[in-house]
Amino acid sequence: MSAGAAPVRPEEIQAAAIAGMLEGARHVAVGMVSPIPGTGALLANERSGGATRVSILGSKKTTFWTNGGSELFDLAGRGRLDAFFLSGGQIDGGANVNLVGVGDYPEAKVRWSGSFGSAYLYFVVPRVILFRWEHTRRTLVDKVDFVSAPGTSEPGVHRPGGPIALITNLCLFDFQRDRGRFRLKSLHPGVTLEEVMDNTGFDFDRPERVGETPSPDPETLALIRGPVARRIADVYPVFARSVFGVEPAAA
Amino acid sequence: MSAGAAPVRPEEIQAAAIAGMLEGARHVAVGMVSPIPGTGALLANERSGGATRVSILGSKKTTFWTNGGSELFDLAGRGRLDAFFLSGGQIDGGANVNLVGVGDYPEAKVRWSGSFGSAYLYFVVPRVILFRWEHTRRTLVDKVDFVSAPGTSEPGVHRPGGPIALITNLCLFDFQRDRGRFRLKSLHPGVTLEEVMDNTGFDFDRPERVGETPSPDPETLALIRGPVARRIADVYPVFARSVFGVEPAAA
Amino acid sequence: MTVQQLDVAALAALVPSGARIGVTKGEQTDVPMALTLELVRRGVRDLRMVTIPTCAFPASGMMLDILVGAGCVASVETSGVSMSELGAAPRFSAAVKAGSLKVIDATCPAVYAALQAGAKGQPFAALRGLIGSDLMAHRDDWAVVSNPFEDGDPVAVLKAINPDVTLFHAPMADRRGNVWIGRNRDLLTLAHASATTLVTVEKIVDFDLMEDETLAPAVIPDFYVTALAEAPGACWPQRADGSTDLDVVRGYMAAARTAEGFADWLSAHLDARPEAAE
Amino acid sequence: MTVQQLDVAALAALVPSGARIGVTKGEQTDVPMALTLELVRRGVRDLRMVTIPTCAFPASGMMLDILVGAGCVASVETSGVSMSELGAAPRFSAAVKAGSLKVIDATCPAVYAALQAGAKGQPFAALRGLIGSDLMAHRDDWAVVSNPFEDGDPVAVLKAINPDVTLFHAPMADRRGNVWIGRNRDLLTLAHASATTLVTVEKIVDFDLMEDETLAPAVIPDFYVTALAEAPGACWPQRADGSTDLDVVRGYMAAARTAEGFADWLSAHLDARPEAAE
Repeated sequence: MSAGAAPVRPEEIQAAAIAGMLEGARHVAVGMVSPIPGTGALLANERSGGATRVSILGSKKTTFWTNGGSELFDLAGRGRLDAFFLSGGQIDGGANVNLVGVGDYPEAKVRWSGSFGSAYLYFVVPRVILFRWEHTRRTLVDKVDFVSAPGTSEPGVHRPGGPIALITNLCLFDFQRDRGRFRLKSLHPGVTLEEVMDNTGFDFDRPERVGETPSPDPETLALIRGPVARRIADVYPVFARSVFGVEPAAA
Repeated sequence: MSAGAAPVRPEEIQAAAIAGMLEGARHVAVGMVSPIPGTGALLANERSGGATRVSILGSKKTTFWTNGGSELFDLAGRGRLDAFFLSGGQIDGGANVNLVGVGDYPEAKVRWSGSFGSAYLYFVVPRVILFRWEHTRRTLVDKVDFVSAPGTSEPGVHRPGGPIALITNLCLFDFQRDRGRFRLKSLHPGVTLEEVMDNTGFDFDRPERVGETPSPDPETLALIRGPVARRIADVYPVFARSVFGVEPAAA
Repeated sequence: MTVQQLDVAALAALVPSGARIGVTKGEQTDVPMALTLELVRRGVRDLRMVTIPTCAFPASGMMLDILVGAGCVASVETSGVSMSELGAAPRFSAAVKAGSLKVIDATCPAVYAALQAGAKGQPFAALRGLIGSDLMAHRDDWAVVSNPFEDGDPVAVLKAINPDVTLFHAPMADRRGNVWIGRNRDLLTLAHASATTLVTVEKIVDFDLMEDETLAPAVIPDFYVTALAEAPGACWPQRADGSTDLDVVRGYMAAARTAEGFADWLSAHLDARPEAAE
Repeated sequence: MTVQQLDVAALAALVPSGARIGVTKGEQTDVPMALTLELVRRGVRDLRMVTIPTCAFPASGMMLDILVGAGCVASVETSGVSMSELGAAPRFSAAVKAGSLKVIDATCPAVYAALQAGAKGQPFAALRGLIGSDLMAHRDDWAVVSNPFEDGDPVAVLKAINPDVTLFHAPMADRRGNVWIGRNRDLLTLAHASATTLVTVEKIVDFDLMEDETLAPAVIPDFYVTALAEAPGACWPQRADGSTDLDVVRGYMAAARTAEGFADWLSAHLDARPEAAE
C-alpha cells in the first residue's frame, strides 16, 4: 500500500466528503451502481469501527436481508435506516428528483429506468444524499419534467426524512429544508464558482465566501486505499480497478 | 381392525356428518382442541384420496405453514380455505358466537379464553361449521352476551363466508343465511324433538318431518376406525384412546 | 457490531415497568419463561402485554398467567389466553373477574395485520371481517373506513402495533447476535416491529448463521436484536424438542387455583430456578 | 395431492394472452427465461406485466425486454426496468418512446406493500411517502386518505396487487411440489398473491422438503404451486450459482439496439434454445 504516494483523486475527495455526512449513522444503505457513495459509506464504516453498518444493494455478500426485498423499506419505515443515496436523470432546485424521463409524461423523449424506491425513501430516511457526476444544465434543471420524489412536502405530510446535500463532480451543496433551496457549500479543488454557475440550471444560495471541499487527510486516504478499496472491489470491480488499481479478493 | 364389530359411537356419527359437509373442499383447517371436527376432516381427506387437504392447528406435523401464524388467515383471505370449525361459550339463534365471557363486557361473571380468529374467519371462509358438544340453554342462547363474531352481516359488508351448520351432541342444524336463522336438519339417533326444544335457548325453524342423522355405512366406519383413527391419535391421543382404542404411532 | 451477550437477569433488567411487551404464542420453543421469572423477581409493574396473537398453549398460557398473578401486568391485548386442552388460565381468569386486569380483546388476524404494519413502520393495516363484532365496538385503535377503490365497501383498519420490548426464546444464535428461528416467522415480524428485542437462546454457535445459505433464510439479523443470553432450557416447561412438560403445567394450574396456592408455587419456583436447571 | 409436473412448453401453455403476470426482480436465480422464450414461441399477446418491484438486473431486464420486443406485452407496472450497470433496456425504451407500451410507473415499497396486501387477500395497504410525487397523480389505484387515528395526517393507500399468473425459477422442488427458495422471500409473497403459480426448478429432490426443519422455513408449500417443470438452466443467462453471464446480456443489448437486430437475435435464439442447454 502506498497511501499518499499517488495524487488524491476526485473520487477520493467525493467519497471522503460523503463519509463526513454519515457520522454517527447506525445503518447506511447504498443503491445499485453507486461506487462513490459505496466508497464513502464503507469509509464511514471503517472509521466507526464497524458501528456504522453498510448495506450495498444488489450484492448478497453485503446485504443482510432475510425478509425479501421489502425489508430495506421496512427498516427505513421503522426509522432504522439513517442514510441513503439518490441520483436522478434530472434534479431541480427544489431537490425534486426525476428518474422517469424527459418529456410530457406519459410521453417520453427519453425514458429512464424508473423511480425505484425514491418516492418512499426520500420521505423516511433522515439523511438522503443526492449525487450526480454529470454537473450540467441538462441534469441540474430549474424544474424536473416528472417528480419521482419531491424534495419537500406540504406541512402535515409525515416526513421525517429528506435531502441533506447534493454532491456533484464540481461541488457540494447543502439542502436547506426550511427554505426548500440548495446552498453551495464547497467547490471541489480546481473548480471555480463561475463554472458551477454556468453549469447549474437552478438558482441556489451561496455564502459570502465559498470554501474548498477538503482533500482527505493521510489517515483517511490510507483507509480509502486500503481496506475500503479492497471491499469496494468485491462489489464494483471495474471501478476499483480503475480508481484504486485494486482487484477483488478471490470469492 | 374390526369395523362394524363395535356399536357405532356418537362421535363417529358426528364426524361422518361433518365429513359430508366437506365434500369438494380443497383445504380444511381445524382449530385447536377439536377432535371430532378433526376426525370429520380427516375422513373427508381419506375419502377424497387426499384431494381435500386438512391442516390441524397447533400440530406442526399436520400444518404446512412457512410464513408464520398469519398464513392461515392469509390463505383464508385469498379464498383458498374452504372450511373451518368454530365453537363458542355461547351461540345464539342468529349464529352469533361468543368466545369472550358471560356478563356485561368488560365486566365478566365468567371469562373465556378469547375470540381467536373467529371475527375474521367467520367472514371469509365459505363453509364454517359450528359445533358445541354441550347442547343446553346455557350454551345455545337467545342472544349472546358478547358478539365475538356475528352470524350475518349488513348488506354491503364483504362477506363471502359464514356459518353453514351447527352440530351438537343432540342434533344438526342448517343455517339459513338469507333468513339469519337455524333450521333443524336431523336428530342424532335416540334424540327426540322435545329434547332439542327443551335444551335450546333460541328459536329455530324446522321442517314438517325431521329425519335422523345417518350412521356411517360400513365402508365409512372402516375408514374412521382405520386410517383416520390412527392419524387423529397423533394429534389427540387422549380422544383417540377413549373413542377408538388407538394409540399414537411412535413419532 | 456484535449484539450484547448478557445473562438472563441482566437481560430482564432492560425491561422497564410500564413497557408494552410483545410475546408470541408458544407453539414452538419460543416461551420466554426464564425472562418472565426474572421480571417477577425484579418486581416489574404495569406491563402492557401484547400476545402475538394469543398465549393459549400450555406453556405460554402459564407464562402469561404467572405475570398476571404476580401483579406485573396492567393490561393484556390478546385473541386468547388459556392452557389449551388443560383448561383456563387461573390467575388471568380471576384477575378479569376481579376487574383488576384490563383485557383488550382482539382477533388473531387483526393482531397479525397490525403487527405487520408496525414491522413496516406504517400507520395502519386494512382487514376484512370484524365489522359487526363487539370487539370493534371496544377498540378505539380500530376503525371502519370506506374502501377508496370500491363504492359502498366498508373496510376495517387497524392501528399498527409496535411493542416497546419483545421477549422470546429461540433455538440458536451466533456470536454476532444473528438468531435462527426455524419456521417460527412470527418472531421475525415481532422483532422488526419492536423497539427492543431481548432473546434467550438454547445455544450459541461459533459460525456465522448468515453465511450458511440453508440457515440464513430463517435468521433474524443481528441489527434487530438488542441483547441476548445463552440460556438452555429458558423456555421451560417447553423442551428444546418443542414438546411441553404438561405435568409442570398441571401442577401449576392446581396450585394457582387460589391466590395463596399461586403465592406458594411462585416463591418455591423463584427460589428453585427451575428454568435454569442446566 | 401432488403438483403437476410438466415440461417448460406445457407450463408456458398455461399462460393465457391478456393475463396479468408477476415476475420478481432477478437478484438471485429467479429469472424465468425459459418460460419467457416459450411464451414468445407461442405468440402470447397483451400481457400485463407486474415487476416485483423491478426488472433491473441484467438478466431480468433482458427477459422483460424480450417480451416487450416480441410484442407480447400491453403494459408494464414497474419501479424500474434496465440492465443495471450495463445500461438501458433497448426494446423497452424504444416501445415507450414509440408510445406502443403503457408503463404504469411505481415505486418499490409501494409494489411490495400492495403485493403483501394481495397475498393476504386484503383490499389495500397504507404506505408513507408518495404524496406529492407525480407517480401518485397517474395512478387511479393509489389514493390519499386521512389517517383515522391521527388528525391532519394524510396517508397514501394502494390497491392490492393480485397477479393472474406468476412465473419464476427456483433452486429446487420436491416430488410433492414444495419449492425451496432460499432467501428470495419475494417469491413466496408473490405465490401467495397469485391465482396461478408456474415454476421452473434447477432440480427435483427425492425427499420431502417440509420434513427437513432447516429447509422448511424457506419452502413455498405445494398448495400455492399450480405446476412446475424440472428445467436446469431455465434462468439463463443467470447461472445456478446466482451469477449472470454478462457477455450474453451484452450480446443481446448490441443486437436489440434496432428492431431488425432484435428480430435476428430472437429467431436465432428461439431455434437454438440456449435456455435448455443441458
